Amino acid sequence: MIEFDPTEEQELVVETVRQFVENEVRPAARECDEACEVPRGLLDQAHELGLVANALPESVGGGGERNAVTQCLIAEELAWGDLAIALSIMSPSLTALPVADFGTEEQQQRVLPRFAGPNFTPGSIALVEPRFDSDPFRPKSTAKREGDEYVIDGAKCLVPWLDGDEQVLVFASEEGRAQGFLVDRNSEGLTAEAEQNLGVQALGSVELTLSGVRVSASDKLGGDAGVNMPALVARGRVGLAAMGVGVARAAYDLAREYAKEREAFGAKIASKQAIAFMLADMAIEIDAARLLTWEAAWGLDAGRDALRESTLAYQQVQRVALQVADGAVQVMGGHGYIRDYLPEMHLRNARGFAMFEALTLV
Amino acid sequence: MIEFDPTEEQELVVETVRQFVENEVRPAARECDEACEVPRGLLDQAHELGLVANALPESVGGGGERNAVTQCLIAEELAWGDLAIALSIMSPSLTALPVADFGTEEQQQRVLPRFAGPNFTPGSIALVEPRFDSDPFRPKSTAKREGDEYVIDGAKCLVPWLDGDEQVLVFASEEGRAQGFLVDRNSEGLTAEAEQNLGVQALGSVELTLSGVRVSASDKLGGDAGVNMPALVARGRVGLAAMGVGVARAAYDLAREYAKEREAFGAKIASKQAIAFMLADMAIEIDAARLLTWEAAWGLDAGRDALRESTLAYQQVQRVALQVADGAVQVMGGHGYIRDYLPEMHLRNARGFAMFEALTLV
Amino acid sequence: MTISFDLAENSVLAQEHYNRIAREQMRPIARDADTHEHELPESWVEWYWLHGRDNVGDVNAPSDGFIQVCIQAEELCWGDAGLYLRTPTAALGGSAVAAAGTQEQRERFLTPFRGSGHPIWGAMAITEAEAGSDAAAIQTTAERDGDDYVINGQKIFCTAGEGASQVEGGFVVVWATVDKSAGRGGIKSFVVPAGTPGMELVGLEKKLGIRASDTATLRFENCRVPAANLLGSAEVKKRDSKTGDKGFKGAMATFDASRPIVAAMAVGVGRASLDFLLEELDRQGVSVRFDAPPSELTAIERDVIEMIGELQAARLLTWRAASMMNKGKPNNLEASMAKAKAGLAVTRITQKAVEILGPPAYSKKLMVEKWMRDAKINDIFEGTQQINQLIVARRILDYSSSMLR
Amino acid sequence: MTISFDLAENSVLAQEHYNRIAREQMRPIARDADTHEHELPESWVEWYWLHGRDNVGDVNAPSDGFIQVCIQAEELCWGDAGLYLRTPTAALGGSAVAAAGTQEQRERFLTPFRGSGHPIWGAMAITEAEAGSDAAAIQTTAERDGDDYVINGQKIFCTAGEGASQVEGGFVVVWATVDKSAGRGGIKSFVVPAGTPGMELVGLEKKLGIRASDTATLRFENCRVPAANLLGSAEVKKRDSKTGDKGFKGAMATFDASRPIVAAMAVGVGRASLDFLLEELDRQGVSVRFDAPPSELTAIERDVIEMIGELQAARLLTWRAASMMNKGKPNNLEASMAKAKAGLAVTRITQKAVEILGPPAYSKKLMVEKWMRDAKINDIFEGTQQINQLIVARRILDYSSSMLR
Repeated sequence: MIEFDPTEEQELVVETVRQFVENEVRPAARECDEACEVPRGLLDQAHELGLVANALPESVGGGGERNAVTQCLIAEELAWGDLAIALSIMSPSLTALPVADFGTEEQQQRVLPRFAGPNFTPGSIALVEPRFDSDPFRPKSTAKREGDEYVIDGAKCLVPWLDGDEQVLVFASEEGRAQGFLVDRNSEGLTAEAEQNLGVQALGSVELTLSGVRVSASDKLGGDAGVNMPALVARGRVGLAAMGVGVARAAYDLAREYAKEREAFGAKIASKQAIAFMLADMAIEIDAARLLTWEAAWGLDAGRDALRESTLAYQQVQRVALQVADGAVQVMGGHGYIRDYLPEMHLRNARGFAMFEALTLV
Repeated sequence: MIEFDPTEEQELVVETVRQFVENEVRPAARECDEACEVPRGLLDQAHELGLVANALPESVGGGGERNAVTQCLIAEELAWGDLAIALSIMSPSLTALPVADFGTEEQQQRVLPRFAGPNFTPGSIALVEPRFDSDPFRPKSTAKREGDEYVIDGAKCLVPWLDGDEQVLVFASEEGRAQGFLVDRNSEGLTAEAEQNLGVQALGSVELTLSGVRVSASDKLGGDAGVNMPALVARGRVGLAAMGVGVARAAYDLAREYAKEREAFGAKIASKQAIAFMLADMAIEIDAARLLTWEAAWGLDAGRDALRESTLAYQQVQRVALQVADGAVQVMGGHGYIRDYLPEMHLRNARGFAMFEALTLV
Repeated sequence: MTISFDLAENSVLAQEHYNRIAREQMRPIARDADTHEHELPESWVEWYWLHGRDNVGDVNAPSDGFIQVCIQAEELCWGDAGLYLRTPTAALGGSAVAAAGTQEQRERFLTPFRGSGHPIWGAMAITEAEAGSDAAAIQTTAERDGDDYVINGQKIFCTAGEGASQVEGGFVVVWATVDKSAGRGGIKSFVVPAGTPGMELVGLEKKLGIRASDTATLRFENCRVPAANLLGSAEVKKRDSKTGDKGFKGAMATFDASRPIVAAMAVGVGRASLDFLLEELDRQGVSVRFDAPPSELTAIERDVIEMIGELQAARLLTWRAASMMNKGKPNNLEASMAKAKAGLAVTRITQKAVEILGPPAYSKKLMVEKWMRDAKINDIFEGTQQINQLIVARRILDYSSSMLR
Repeated sequence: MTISFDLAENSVLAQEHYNRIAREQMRPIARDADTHEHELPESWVEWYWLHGRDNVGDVNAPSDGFIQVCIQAEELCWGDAGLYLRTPTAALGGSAVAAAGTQEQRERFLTPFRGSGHPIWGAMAITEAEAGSDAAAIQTTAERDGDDYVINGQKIFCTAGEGASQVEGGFVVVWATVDKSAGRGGIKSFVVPAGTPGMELVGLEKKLGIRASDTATLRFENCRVPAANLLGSAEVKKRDSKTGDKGFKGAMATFDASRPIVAAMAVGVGRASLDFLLEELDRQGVSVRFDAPPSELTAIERDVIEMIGELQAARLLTWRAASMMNKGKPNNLEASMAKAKAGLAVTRITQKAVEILGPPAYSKKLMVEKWMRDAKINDIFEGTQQINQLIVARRILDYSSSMLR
């Protein structure tokens, strides 16, 4: 049966996350953006909610409750708080979920326990490349087998890079096919340069250069079977779509509240059709984008190949998040343009969805 | 110097055409659309204005006043009256102008006098092909030289086909390059099937099938030099852009007048921002599209290759005409949807600009 | 309850059932019905009356409830929107009777639609020349005279108005004011059976699209109906009270049920266009890749991905609004969201399909041009795009109609 | 008079001149000025003051008049919009003095800007916390006291407000009401010279873009200026009369002159982005074809063609509005058309350029992200998109401000 209401358990999770976001994330958003950093304490606190650990297999100490729809609900709430903080909080998913999905038994036992443990351990993925035609399915970075090792060369960008873990999951083409490799962050030939970006400034991402980086053959994700890239990309698109909905909702909320408060020409500006219709359009588009996202997530949970659905959702969300954030700046006029208010940050963050790929995973 | 005002002579021409359009064209628009025909009398009357003849060389009896900007001003006014009638009135341009531009001396003397004469002689061009990827520069129709003849094969559509002339200018690829051929309408192997289209119903266009149609080598437009296709396409795009502006303006005028008359919820609907802003947007886009069109036309008059400018204008006009006509239907609601009013016709006509290519020329 | 996009068994059956009807009964005659505007599409009407009214699926099996009605509308409008609107059903008139009528009224007026007589129609007559989206401005009057009401006025844009007013057994639900001084509180709806003296078919609109549908102008001249044909309470509230007013507000509330259906109709027309576009592109060797980076997409690919997304977004908003009805949740906001989104999305999709398919699509040899004409009505009737945006805006702002006009 | 798009000789010279300045003086320091928000970009200010104020071309040669001012704004904002706004000029304050001031006032306040002293700035202070687009809602008061006016209130979003209020020789034109009961008829503008006691710089805004520009909050506490600093008539019209009111309407009219310039600024930022995009695509081997059928265009090609068209459309509307000023024609409608179109087009173009150029464009290593941030202000200041649409709507409908609110 078709059903649009979450379970009671999901509602509880959402409520818990929302409380956390309201109390901890939202008050910190602007400061984190300006400081280009998320305080470690905030991530530790978030970790106690078990948002990623719950999704990991019980065999490695996780909650065994992997559910993409639930992860979408969480992702939207977190991103409604702040996108960069949300991506940071969920960053363990970047290493942990691909290992859980595609890793060999040995890799799972080796890698996953630290993400299921009591301490926040950030994960990281290096998928995007610093090119206008960056393509997750056909990385220009290469991995060549040499004996028991792989030699990796290439460049990556938008790589989350939080202190506290030693590995990054790097994607490179092996014989024309994209594969993932667990690379030690202090490998020889690996250089990380801090990025300064238009948005998600607090994420602390880096541009990676890999020059003859060597990993053991056992670090190739999934061993001989490798990675199911469409599934991985789909999980990234769904997660990002959910976060995009959260960003759009945050911007929309600000615009709506402002419009109901602000007077011009003797009336609240929300009572002007030009403004009211903009808000109505935002509300419709946000709901539409959310439903598409849920459908894609549900497809993943049903074990389907949801690349098509996730791409549809992600495409729509890219447009909607940008349009809503831009509209929120517009509704707030001069106040939307200054950094005393958050819409301008949402606009900068929203523009990023066109570049992001697998910056979070469900 | 930059200048946005037409000359006094141009203003006079525009005023004359506008009078004609108001008195003769507009009252006939709906009837012509429903009857899928333009009365010959109307075309004869229009011919007396000399709109095409004035642009032909004096050497063949024309006015020698070729000016693309002037033709744009005329085209906009005519299309503001009715697109199908405008295309019919200007149809002599389809044969006459390419011959004037590219024809050999012999072809000019042979073809042009009848278009400069006292009787309305329709012209016709067969450039568009019935394919989703119709391409004026690379027709799939072919012309093969055989001795002193060319053998033409292929299919064409959106070919204006008015009674009263015996020739059609057919475009086909000769050794990979598009060339024009003056083909007798009653040639063996040529079949014309009347089209029923979404819009410009009164144009009486046909789909042409050419199966081994033979023409003399002297019927190849321009002889060995052939045709300058970019220039021809540019002249078509500019002309169509001007007509698109006219269609948009016609739809906009109807919507604005309706909005100022129509009451809902105790006020004129034009006093609602949602409607008023739609109208404002239409007005801005129409003016913007017109200026781009003029710039392209001015480029042609200055002897420049205006393919780029004409394409820019044509692209913008395609979008604007459709958007304004659709908006006019929307502003008028149920009244916009019924054939007692004209916006629905403008919508059907406007959608055609994406298909048209060289359906009029300046 | 858990978020799910799995159609219930009955919905799948309904989808298949109505799609077959659409393919076999509607598509073959769709162009002809468009060309012969104002002619009754007899084959469709007869076929539907004989075979189309059967229940689908197992009434005891899981069902998506009102979503199934949306699926029916989508499939049949995928077949042909004009014919769908000409289908012999009680349509919106039936919804009004079902929503606001008494048990007795429901039996009296709706039973014939399940009967074995000749095909009949129901219709709703609201709009007037000077009252379009603004239903409260209705000028048609209903005056109490003994046990009757006497109706005077003229209605336009009455969908299925010819069938409902002319064919014995059908009926038109007419909105009229019993007390102009009471404003919207005085507006009531009345069931006027087909053939009632004084109800006259003035004419049928010639339209851009949905030409198989009879959009009628009806005149009421001293048209007398029993007081028992009044739907809802006869009481006139001088001011529009927030509770219990079964008059205007109740009547408006039927839109909350009808808008998801109109949205589903829009989705059906849009899907017809999109399905054909994808098939045709495939035939032309043009594929649409979901795994290509934006830098490599063709303009067509990006358009098509956008179109598929927009259509699915409209469908999901529609189903959500319908799903809320299943649960008895107020869905005024969500119904208008669905209608607004679907109307606009499908207008664009069908227009874009003509563009992408180029010159052949501009011709009446293909159906794409017709779907573009048919689609546009969905952004207009049952509340224009603008009216639905207004409703959404009021809801999200928590503004009354006086605070946001 | 004949329609022509040929720039006059002086315009071409100006284009080359200001483009060279933009390339050589502005571009090299643009990123740095963005990063060091609130710091005076001394090198630019000094350079401009020494070299940038020279007349361009031959004053006797044909000129496009006000269009040349638009060309200057476009070229310099192609260089850097933030630095442009930080240029030591009389700016909007100067326009107000030029438009509404007496000969004496023009000489007294504007001459220093042509002088050889240190760099100085002019500014206009209109907006207040509770009066954004709605200038008539101004709360700042100016009370007559003998030969002086005493100004009290606070202004926000005052572009160049730091320079104009703090650096001796500059001035701020402050809008204030001399009579609240008179509504907009009581609103007058006053020239407050830099350093006038009682005018205090409260702070500078931290902004999304144009960070090199000083957007100030200014407080006026018993700030005393001579009555001779009032621009225009001191007379208060109780009702806004249609003719001769040099107060509010006159002040608003300066927008008709400033909006084409703001539109030209927008075009400059948009062109910076578009030029870079085209160069970068070319470097990547991606061409943009104007002779390909739609079916063969890539998504990028179609986007770029659209962007070029939109930018040129904005530029032409801008030049048209400016051209009308040359002829002394009222251009209220056309100025708002240009501003509305340019603000929106350039917002979209700069956002789209970041998208097309992908991950590298999201980084601050390139300027594309900055142009996106800078561009957005053009859809907001000097009348938001919405205000300009409102003005256009009123004009085309021939509606007064009370008929269309």
